[in-house]
Amino acid sequence: MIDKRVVSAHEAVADVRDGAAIMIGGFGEAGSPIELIHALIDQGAKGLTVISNNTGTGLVGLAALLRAGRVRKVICSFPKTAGSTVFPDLYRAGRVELELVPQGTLAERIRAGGAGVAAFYTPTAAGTPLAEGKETREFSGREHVLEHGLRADFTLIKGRIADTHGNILFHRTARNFAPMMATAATVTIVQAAEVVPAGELDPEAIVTPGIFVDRVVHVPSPALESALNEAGASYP
Amino acid sequence: MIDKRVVSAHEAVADVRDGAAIMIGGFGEAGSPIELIHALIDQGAKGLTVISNNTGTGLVGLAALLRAGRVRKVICSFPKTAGSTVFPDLYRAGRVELELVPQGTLAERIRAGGAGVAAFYTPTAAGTPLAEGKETREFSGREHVLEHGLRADFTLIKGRIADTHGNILFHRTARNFAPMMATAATVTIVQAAEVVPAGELDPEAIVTPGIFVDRVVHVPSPALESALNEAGASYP
Amino acid sequence: MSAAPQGRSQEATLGWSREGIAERVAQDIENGSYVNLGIGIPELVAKFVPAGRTLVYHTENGLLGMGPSPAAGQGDPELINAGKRRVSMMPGAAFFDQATSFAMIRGGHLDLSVLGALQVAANGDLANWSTGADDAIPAVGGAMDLVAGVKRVFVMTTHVTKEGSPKLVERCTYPLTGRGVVTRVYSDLAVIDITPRGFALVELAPGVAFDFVQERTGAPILRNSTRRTGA
Amino acid sequence: MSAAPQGRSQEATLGWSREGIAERVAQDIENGSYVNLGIGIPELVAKFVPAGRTLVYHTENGLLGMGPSPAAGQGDPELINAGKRRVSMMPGAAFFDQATSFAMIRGGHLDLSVLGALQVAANGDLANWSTGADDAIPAVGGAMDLVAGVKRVFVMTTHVTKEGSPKLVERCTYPLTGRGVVTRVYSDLAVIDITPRGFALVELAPGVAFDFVQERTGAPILRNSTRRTGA
Repeated sequence: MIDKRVVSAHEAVADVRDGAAIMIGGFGEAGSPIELIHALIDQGAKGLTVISNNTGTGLVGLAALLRAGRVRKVICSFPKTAGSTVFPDLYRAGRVELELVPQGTLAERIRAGGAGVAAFYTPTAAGTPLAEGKETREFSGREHVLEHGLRADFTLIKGRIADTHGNILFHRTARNFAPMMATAATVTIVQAAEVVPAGELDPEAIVTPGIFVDRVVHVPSPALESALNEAGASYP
Repeated sequence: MIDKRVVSAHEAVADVRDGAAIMIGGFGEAGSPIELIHALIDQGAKGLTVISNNTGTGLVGLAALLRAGRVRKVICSFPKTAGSTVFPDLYRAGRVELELVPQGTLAERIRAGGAGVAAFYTPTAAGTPLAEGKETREFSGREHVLEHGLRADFTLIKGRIADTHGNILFHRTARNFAPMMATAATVTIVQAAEVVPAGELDPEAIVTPGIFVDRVVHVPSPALESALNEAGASYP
Repeated sequence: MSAAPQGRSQEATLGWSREGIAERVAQDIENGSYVNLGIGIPELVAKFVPAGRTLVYHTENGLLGMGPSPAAGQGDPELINAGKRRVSMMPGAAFFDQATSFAMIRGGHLDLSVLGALQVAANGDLANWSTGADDAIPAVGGAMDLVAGVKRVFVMTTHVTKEGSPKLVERCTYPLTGRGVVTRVYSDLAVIDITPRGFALVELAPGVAFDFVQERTGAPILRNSTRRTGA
Repeated sequence: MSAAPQGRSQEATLGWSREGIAERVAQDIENGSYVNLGIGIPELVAKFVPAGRTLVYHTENGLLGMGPSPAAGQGDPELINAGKRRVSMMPGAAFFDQATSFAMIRGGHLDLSVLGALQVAANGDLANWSTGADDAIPAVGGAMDLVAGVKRVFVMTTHVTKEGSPKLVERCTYPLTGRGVVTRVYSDLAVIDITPRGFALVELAPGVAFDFVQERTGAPILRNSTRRTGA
């Protein structure tokens, strides 16, 4: 009997330590695991490195985690979405470090981290400021940049349906970084709107196989960043 | 209006040139695109490099292509399946070249070729004869081998259902190498047991998006290597 | 319906409007192309695709077969494009993760990317992600991946900045997005190819003279290019 | 039902049978483990998993949640394992491509791989894919990936070859599958750990004396290991 369910988001993130590296799924609000992020704020771990494509909007979710002063460093491709003020303010004040990575390189570095590929050569960013200080090499007459696999201590993602083995289906463009992030952390936690017994999902259609998932939390009606922001919400 | 259907396997492979590199899907008989391979035998191209996990069994499919003397080189992880005699005989006679690649490295090289990753470092095969002559490098104190992306002129694969845009679903373990091979060739050809109009497949469940596919051939009742062999078939 | 109002300067009415540029770009995209339209002005191109052509739109956050945005307030907040706007999906659409999405981009599977620009150089260098200003929050998204991987990169841009400086230059002074990556520039004044010998005129906007374009360009434009329209 | 038949040598009846080795291996695998069982003898392990434990079997050709083989002639010819035998699937199973399958392997997501061996060295080196014979058709499959990536690698083997030579050796003479990769060896005579100081005894098969095992082993076996059972 395998059952990866845990009873709450708070239990799921209880063992996050200060200084941990955390991958957080989502592209904008699509796929952002807000309930897990809020549980992490309650939990209190600080000095975190956050790996996520954006930095959140308004005063909820990822932006709230930043605003609470828990994040030491962000590894990210696009930290200034419309509606994001928390990160820009912290960054200008020198209170958060930024490692800017092209979006495709970020995805590939996370995939590599999860797939046991130590490093790879990509043409992306060759000859640009984002390749400065990085090793380069020509393949077929074209300059490539050496990029390293990226791993984390925890991954927090949002699924549409999970089963008790941790198999996951996603919702449309909420999928984005979640499948790679699931593979690249020591502990992968998914919040899913629906949780079903193993055997109910079509084995041909599963996007993230359960081997990549450690904890499943049932969050029946997940909040959306835009809806919370429209309501003027802030967390905590 | 986009419609990637071609009327026959023969038309689909008509432009394969002598000396072409061809990826052929399949792990054992599961996923082997026999009708496309037979059409390629009829077409007559020779001096081919074949990239495939195995070398076929009996006197049909991939084994028949080898027996017809069309293959100069095989890039493969396991060329001696039970029931394969054609490749071993050719190899011992010095009539075919073999590049032996660990199965996971083969899959990753094909994926890299299709994903614009020139090369990558893998721990697989470090310190073994299959790493001889290859560049190595330590990451986190562990030796890794530099492996290069692999591309081909054509890919031949077998799907369960395709739509007119070239989106593909596979059948169980017949999926194996097909999704990567679809990405890594100039021309990707799929034979599918069922072909449906674009829009009939669930966008969440598509395994190979149509952007990776150039030609779709409807092969309603594809042959299986084991059934042909039991019937004592040989091709042509 | 009427001529340009009296009193407006010649420059304000010369050349193509944003929609005109988009229409001109759309003419050069073949049926069946897989296309990534950058956030902002390039998105207009989808409105001007000639009848009889079907393009498949890729959005790098994980959708192929993207359709138009729904009415304001409608749609699915988790069915969005790279600009984080709600969109729809067309028959034959497919969802996938970011690694697959950028495999499409980096692996050369997309036929065309249409992007905006801060500067384009005569050697095809593109700068479109940062002015390098000290207080700017650096953000790059998928721009560097797109220019590194997509088969052809079209730039859609005004020919000069709001201050009147050329955006087509000898060498980019802003931080680069990629080196030697631009195929062709569509501005309000002209269509200009990037060639091994530098900028080369393809077509002038209606009523625009060559010298007028050359004066507003930071590098020489070859006029007697044998290439005209089409790409 | 009866003692060993008279006239059979002591060695023929000493130690564990193949099933006995498999049963001993199965005892050491925790509930919920993700396990890849090599083709051949290691597949027997699945038959001896203690009641109350559920293991999830991975087969590198693209299935997690593999179930037992169907009766001969039954099953789906395209639902097979790495040995190309027809198998079934368990509730919670998932299919995936080879790149994903080997990402699981290489990325350290599998808890355990149980493999056969030609030779295991005291430093953990494994040779199990080729004898290096001149006329052999070289074939490696996923063996090198498994030993490079899976968290723990158990070897199941007879203690000596058919000719009586040790398979546990000081240094492998056959071509390597991987360096320093073996965690533990389960033979018909003993369970032996690979430690920084070389082979270390974990357990002797019933009725087998330490000296008997040492005589058939090509390198010293540490006897006073503090480790006993469990892994």
